[in-house]
Amino acid sequence: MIVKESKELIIRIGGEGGEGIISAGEFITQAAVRSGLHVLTFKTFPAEIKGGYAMYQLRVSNDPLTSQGDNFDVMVAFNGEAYEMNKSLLREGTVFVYDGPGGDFEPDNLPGVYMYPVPMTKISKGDLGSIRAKNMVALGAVAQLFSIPMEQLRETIQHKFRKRGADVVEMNLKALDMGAFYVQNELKKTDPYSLHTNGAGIEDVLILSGNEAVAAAALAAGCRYYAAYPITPATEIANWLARYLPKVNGVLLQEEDEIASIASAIGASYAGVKAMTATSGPGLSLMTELLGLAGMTEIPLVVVDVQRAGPSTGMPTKHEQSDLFLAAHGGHGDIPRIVLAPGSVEDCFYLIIKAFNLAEKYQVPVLFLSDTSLGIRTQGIKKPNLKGIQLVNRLTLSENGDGNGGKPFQRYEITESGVSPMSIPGQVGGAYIATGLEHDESSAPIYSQAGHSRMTEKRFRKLARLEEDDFPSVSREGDDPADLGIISWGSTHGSVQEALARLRSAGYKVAALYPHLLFPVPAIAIERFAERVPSKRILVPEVNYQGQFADLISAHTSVKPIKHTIYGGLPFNPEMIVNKVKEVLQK
Amino acid sequence: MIVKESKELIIRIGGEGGEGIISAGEFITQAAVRSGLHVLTFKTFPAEIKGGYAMYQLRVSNDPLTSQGDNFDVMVAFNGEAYEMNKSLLREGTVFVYDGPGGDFEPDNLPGVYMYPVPMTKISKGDLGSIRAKNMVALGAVAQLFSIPMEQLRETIQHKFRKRGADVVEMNLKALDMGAFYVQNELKKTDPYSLHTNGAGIEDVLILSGNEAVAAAALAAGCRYYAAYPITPATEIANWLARYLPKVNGVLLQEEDEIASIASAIGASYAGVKAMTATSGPGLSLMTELLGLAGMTEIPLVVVDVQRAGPSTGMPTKHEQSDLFLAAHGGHGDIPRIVLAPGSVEDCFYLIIKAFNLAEKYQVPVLFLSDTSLGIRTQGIKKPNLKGIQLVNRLTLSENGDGNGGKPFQRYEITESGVSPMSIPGQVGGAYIATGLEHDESSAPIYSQAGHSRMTEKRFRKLARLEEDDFPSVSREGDDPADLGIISWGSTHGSVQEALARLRSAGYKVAALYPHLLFPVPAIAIERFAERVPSKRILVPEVNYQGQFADLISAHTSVKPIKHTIYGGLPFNPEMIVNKVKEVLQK
Amino acid sequence: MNAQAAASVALKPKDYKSDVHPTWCPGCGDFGVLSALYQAMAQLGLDLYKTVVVSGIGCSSRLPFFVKTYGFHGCHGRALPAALGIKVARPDLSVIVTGGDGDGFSIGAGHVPHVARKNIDITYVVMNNRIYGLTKGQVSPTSSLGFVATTTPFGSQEEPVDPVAFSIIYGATFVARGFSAERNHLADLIARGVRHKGFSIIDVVSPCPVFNKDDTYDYYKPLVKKIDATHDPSHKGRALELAMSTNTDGKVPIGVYYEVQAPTLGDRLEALKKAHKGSDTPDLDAVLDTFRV
Amino acid sequence: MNAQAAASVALKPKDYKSDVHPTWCPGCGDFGVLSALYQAMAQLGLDLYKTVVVSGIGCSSRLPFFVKTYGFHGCHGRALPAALGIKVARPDLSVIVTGGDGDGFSIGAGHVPHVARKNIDITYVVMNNRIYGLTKGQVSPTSSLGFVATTTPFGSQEEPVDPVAFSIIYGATFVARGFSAERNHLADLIARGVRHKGFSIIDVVSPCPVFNKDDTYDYYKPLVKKIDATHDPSHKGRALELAMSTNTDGKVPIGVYYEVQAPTLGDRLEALKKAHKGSDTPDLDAVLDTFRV
Ligand SMILES: Cc1ncc(C[n+]2csc(CCOP(=O)(O)OP(=O)(O)O)c2C)c(N)n1
Ligand SMILES: Cc1ncc(C[n+]2csc(CCOP(=O)(O)OP(=O)(O)O)c2C)c(N)n1
Ligand code: SF4
Ligand code: SF4
Ligand SMILES: [Mg+2]
Ligand SMILES: [Mg+2]
Repeated sequence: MIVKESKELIIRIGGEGGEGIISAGEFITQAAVRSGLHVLTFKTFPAEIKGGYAMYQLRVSNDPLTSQGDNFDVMVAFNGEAYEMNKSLLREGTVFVYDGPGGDFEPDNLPGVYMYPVPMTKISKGDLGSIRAKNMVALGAVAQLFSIPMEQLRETIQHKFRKRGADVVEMNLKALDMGAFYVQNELKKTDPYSLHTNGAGIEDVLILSGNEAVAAAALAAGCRYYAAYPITPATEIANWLARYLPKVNGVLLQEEDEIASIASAIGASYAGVKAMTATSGPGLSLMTELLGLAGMTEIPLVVVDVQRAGPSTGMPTKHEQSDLFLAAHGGHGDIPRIVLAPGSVEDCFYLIIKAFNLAEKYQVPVLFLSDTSLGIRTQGIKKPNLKGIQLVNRLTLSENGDGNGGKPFQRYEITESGVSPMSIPGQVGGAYIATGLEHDESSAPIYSQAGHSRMTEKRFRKLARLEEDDFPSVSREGDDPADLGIISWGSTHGSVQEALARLRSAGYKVAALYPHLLFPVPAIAIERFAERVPSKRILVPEVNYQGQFADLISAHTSVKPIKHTIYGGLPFNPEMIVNKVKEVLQK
Repeated sequence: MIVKESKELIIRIGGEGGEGIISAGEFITQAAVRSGLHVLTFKTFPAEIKGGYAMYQLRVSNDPLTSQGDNFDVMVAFNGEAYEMNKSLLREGTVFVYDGPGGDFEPDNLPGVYMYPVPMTKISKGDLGSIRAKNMVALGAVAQLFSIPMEQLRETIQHKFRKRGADVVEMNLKALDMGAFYVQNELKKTDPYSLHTNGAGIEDVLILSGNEAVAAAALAAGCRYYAAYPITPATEIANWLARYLPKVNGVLLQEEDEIASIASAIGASYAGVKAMTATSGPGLSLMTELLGLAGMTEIPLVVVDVQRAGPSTGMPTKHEQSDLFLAAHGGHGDIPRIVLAPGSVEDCFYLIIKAFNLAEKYQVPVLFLSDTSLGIRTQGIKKPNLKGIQLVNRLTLSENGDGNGGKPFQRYEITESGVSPMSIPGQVGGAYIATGLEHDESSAPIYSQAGHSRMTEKRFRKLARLEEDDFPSVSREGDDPADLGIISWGSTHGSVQEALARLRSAGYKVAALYPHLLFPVPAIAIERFAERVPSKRILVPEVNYQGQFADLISAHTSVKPIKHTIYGGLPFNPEMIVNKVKEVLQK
Repeated sequence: MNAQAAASVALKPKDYKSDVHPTWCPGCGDFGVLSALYQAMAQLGLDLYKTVVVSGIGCSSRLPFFVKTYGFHGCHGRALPAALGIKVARPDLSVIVTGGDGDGFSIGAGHVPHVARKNIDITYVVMNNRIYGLTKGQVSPTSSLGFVATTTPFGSQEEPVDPVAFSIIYGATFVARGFSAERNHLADLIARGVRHKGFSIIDVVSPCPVFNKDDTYDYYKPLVKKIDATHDPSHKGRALELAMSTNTDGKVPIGVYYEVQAPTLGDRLEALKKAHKGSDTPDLDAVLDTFRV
Repeated sequence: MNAQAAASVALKPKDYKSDVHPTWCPGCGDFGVLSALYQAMAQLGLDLYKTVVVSGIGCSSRLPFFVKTYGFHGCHGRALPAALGIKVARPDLSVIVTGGDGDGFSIGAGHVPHVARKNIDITYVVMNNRIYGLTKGQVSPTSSLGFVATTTPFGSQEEPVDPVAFSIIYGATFVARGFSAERNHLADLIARGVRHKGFSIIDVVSPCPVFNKDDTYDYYKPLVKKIDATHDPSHKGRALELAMSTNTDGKVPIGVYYEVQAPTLGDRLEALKKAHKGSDTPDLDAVLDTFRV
């Protein structure tokens, strides 16, 4: 068979957690980025530390990428479990590279699959004397098979291991070479995949995960206090910030639980320092009482929830978008709050800055719903221009100690916008009590009908113009008018984008809306979008059982979406959406 | 003026917490019940222990009562604060009995109000030598003024104080008499109110509060484990159960917080004992993580939330119905659960039994949304016939150790109904691990797409036929067809009932639906109800800002309700609903 | 705690009093604690605007409303972590935490050890009435075994916790007990606690005459005794022994049980910032460059 | 704990082993704890169906899956209250709680004192690796000051907590420390703990070789020493002294620190039921009559 150049390639590496799957994948990713390609990765970790199935998939392309794609082109299996997990996906035309002979399994006869046995274990254990070199042997083989630039690979390996000494570098490079040699000498390439770069990747590129983007952008947003309790898959945010906060005179505290974490973040923000906490579902559940305190005391706060599969402990390393109800409706009483969701790694960066800005502008808690797939996905993005970023600071009492335009300072002054001036300790004339009790303008407790009514209205008035003022143009794409509209949120965004392109090139008239604001529901944008879909067929794909965003849309707009829910711990791929759209349009 | 017999009378007594307002009110209540009247009370406590405004209102009538009424006929003010709080309600035709001369205030000239100054403080302090007799003096005066049966009053007072000795009884009776004499000798009755009983009250009557009804019925439902953390206004449930649980070999634990409380209740239920916890908003917020555990492990559990005004600490002694979003949507992930709300004291009794039955039948957490107004309201109900009450027990493995119909026992067997057999420790062959991790049928952890999908579907399948099977006939009242429909929940029910009667006798064509099941939303009943309202004008009155039930209805049915929300810490009265209906119908 | 320079004009105790009238019942022990606090604040010359009084929920937790400084009245049981955030974010502020035995040692029980072991420079005044006041009389974690209250009509079934012994074991570096009837003594303890650099806790016997008819002023007066001058507060073992003695001889020693100097969390965080050349105008662009391949 | 009559057929340690293969990493200390537990269970002759092993979340909290009895694997930090509910509801069951240092003394910190002081008759085995294993290596409350982990790249800033000293002060009536490498000794401690009537806790040194490279078997082996036979475990002061000595001489004493007899919560609740003529077929109708006027 003639080897053609592939415009893009999806490689999946699977094996046991701890076998170096992740680092093998990361080397390819970095080498690809270095050679001017777009990259988007997709990972699965076992819930256990050792002994479970781990997977690293990378998609490289000469064109910008928004999703992990439908299926891999190449599967590399380190062990039998990885083979079993992926067997059904080894369809005609895919490539299977596996540990053999001498591995722990023998694959079946897979019709139409290009099979490349590479004795990874044997080479590393036997020839190199250490099973730890297995991933490098595999890497060498893969690089050789699919023309992954060897020079770039060697550089990244050298860079990675330089601190561990020349011996380690040598050993790894040797393993890489042995994998490559084995392919060169023992195998004959029969598949059509071979990577070529046109060098038109992202200029001035950074490569980072969604979690890292959130962490780094929080610093840029002015966050100087971070308190959290470890939880998968949010801990990476803390890991990154722990290293950088001291450099910006900020502080990170790992606290005894999520309740203490959010309580101390509220304390820090009350004291005038921009504060954040990050968690996943179980932690957010625990935080709901304190979320109400932030809403009631009108203390700015950013809470990141990197959603995972629930309910309860669920599947801690798996993907889901099922905390939206909690974010929008969790907590007793009527709590004003803003819920945002990023759709890409780039969004993680810019939207978390917006989250801090909105928290300060409106003095509300802002919930930022990331998800597993996005949090641990790495992607190349153009390096942000920090100078261009506008930061919002809270409305505070003036230096003469007065509040809004000359009026005497009252912390909870009833204003037209609902936003009141907010002092911080140290400001003369600004003393007040931040209290979870209902209070009057001065912050003294009240129990009257009129008082509670007016204050409730004031707190919600802050959000009345949120959509118009802060999300005037919700990102929309596709045909106008369209036969079907798709509204998506979170990382589902990327698969919808790709599905849309495919559908449109197949002649379907479809459009998509990608709101970053989930709650209050951006009703204006949704109504406007639905107006341009005369059939009123609005599909809302989301990774949860109940169709949570669809229900919120139903409640707050005239649109009755068609729910498209999956709940298996994995994100959507574009094909699922393409198929669903076709199915709906056929009806 | 001629004194007519009144078919009903509303008396409000207001003063400082600790002045004996509550006991004065209770004496009248009991005397009225004894003399064959219907009674419904309405109370407000200060959030502070001493020093705030307390109010006890009782409505007595020869007809059955469902709400506290619109306004009082008679206001009794113990102090100036009570006067200030109620001044705007002292409208033409009402009666004002107050502490004077010699009290701490002088009322304004109130046109059309019948004014009766009674020197309560002076008589009690001066003549009786103790300010503590003030409430009895007031009581005597009120009884004399409005023909409250003195004999019955004397009896209840004797009964109440008998344990404290003859002196105390004497002293109180003397104060009562002095109040009555003062009226007889010094005042001239000018108002038209005078209570007469036709003796047609409830037969075999019990008088109890909503909280007491929940507590007593929990015993009848088989609850033998109760764990909670004190919180207003739910503590009364614990207070009652603490006295009675030992008698039924049950246990009550006051735990260190709400999280421990729900965790231990889940543990007790896992172990085979019917368990309950009760709390108010802040506590329910803290419980959300564990609620998800109960949902995931499919352990039956009843959680009572006596809602109060939020968010955060809010107004702890005030009324609100704002925890519905939390109850229906709180907690991360997709959690199966049932949310019920009682509409009357009688409902508190029968519906909590249903809550236990549903928890066992479906192996889900059942949230029971009571509210402040209902929890602390006392009302006469016909004594329940306990023999007529059916209890449901959980589907368990058989004595031969098998599961469903001869199949080997698998705790999470995928069944058509979604309900699986559930063993309890001690049962041979029933060992399994109750786990919050996603699991297979045997309870072993799984992480597969198919596994999570199937289990999620199984858990929600349990609720698919809930409405049809367990709430086949949602209570409906009024015209058919109607020009406007009202859907109400919780204690708002009673005011809607009364409003409906008034509207219909004024010629309006209106109907009302009173669902006890709030979530999953009883869509069949609501659709059916709305079909009979051709105008599609469906009003949902509720005491919260967002219109929480209205939003759930919008999300789950084709109905777009007209929201009617109030959020001042007080319940609806019938007049508000009458006015709103008229307003809507005029449009 | 030397967070503040002394205020320019000397303030009197009454200058710390807010316009809000205390909502406590007549005879409530918390009045004594509040007066002592005013007195201590004046003694320390705390700046009204650089002081934050933090609390949770409870009768005692209402205290911040009665003080003229900044205040934070948060959720039940979460006063300590909120105070931690305030102090870590703003080391220049003086942070005093007040609240009840239930707020601190029941629902808040999980936070005390973790805030104590950080040795964060705040002062925690526990108003211990051995009852839940605000919710109208349930057992608190400090109620004695057999204590009758609304949810324990037949007596409490648990041994009480001891805030003093717990705090010593937790790593608090200043642990004292006061009595609300001994106002000057208590004011002095609070002032010492605030001056102490590190986590200081003062467990104050503060009767609730309304709901706890056992542990009244009358009950305590003959039992309370000032800690002997011979007691060495720097010795942990001795301090614990003294704390545990209450259970045996029934006496209630007041004064400083334990006091040692140790680095505070603030010290450690400052050192960390310094070691990493912490800057208020950092080069974030360079930080982003760490994401280049 | 005498909840059960001995099983009719003597079971061997392996009979307590479930079909689920432990998910722990090779070299994990928890294997030793699990073996010791099987051994103790066999020694006690626990009935498979009348025993519940309860845990929270963490590597160590996976243990119930590897035991053939009933199990409860709940939420992070809530193992003790869940176990409390099980035991109070069903005094006839043997309840053993297992979990990690983080599960127990960080997020679960608020529950330990309250379950301990109830002296409920359950046994709590803490697998203390001084790290968060399952979340891949963060400081735990027992990590030493300066310990470097993912969220503390420049070292932990807090003094560690000591489960043994805490438990003694909390009112646990049996407090011991074991070492996962000393399997027989540990099995014996667990068996004694289970036999003890009241709340027993065994803090087990159980290294995590993957994420904690400081507190390894090699590190502990020379430090661990059996508690001297002369130690009087019935003396609280001595027990505390011994516990606190670890901090000074670096040695890690294993064995029973503290053991006393005291009424359990179960005893008290049974007495209460008896005093109120508790019945399984109560006259609820008469109860309702108390609501008549
Ligand atoms: C989460 C939550 N649970 C329960 C309550 C109800 N509550 C308010 S104060 C209080 C206890 C008060 O006792 P304590 O802390 O000792 O203060 P005191 O009133 O005795 O001064 C409780 C249980 C609450 N506000 N929030
Ligand atoms: C509410 C909540 N917060 C955080 C987590 C994440 N989490 C799981 S286990 C764990 C700590 C594990 O440490 P430890 O208890 O010491 O057990 P080990 O793994 O070391 O045995 C954490 C933080 C969670 N599952 N739930
Ligand atoms: S109830 Fe007790 S603690 Fe509360 S204010 Fe009154 S006396 Fe003080
Ligand atoms: S990570 Fe550590 S604690 Fe967890 S299983 Fe592996 S060795 Fe054991
Ligand atoms: Mg108290
Ligand atoms: Mg650990």
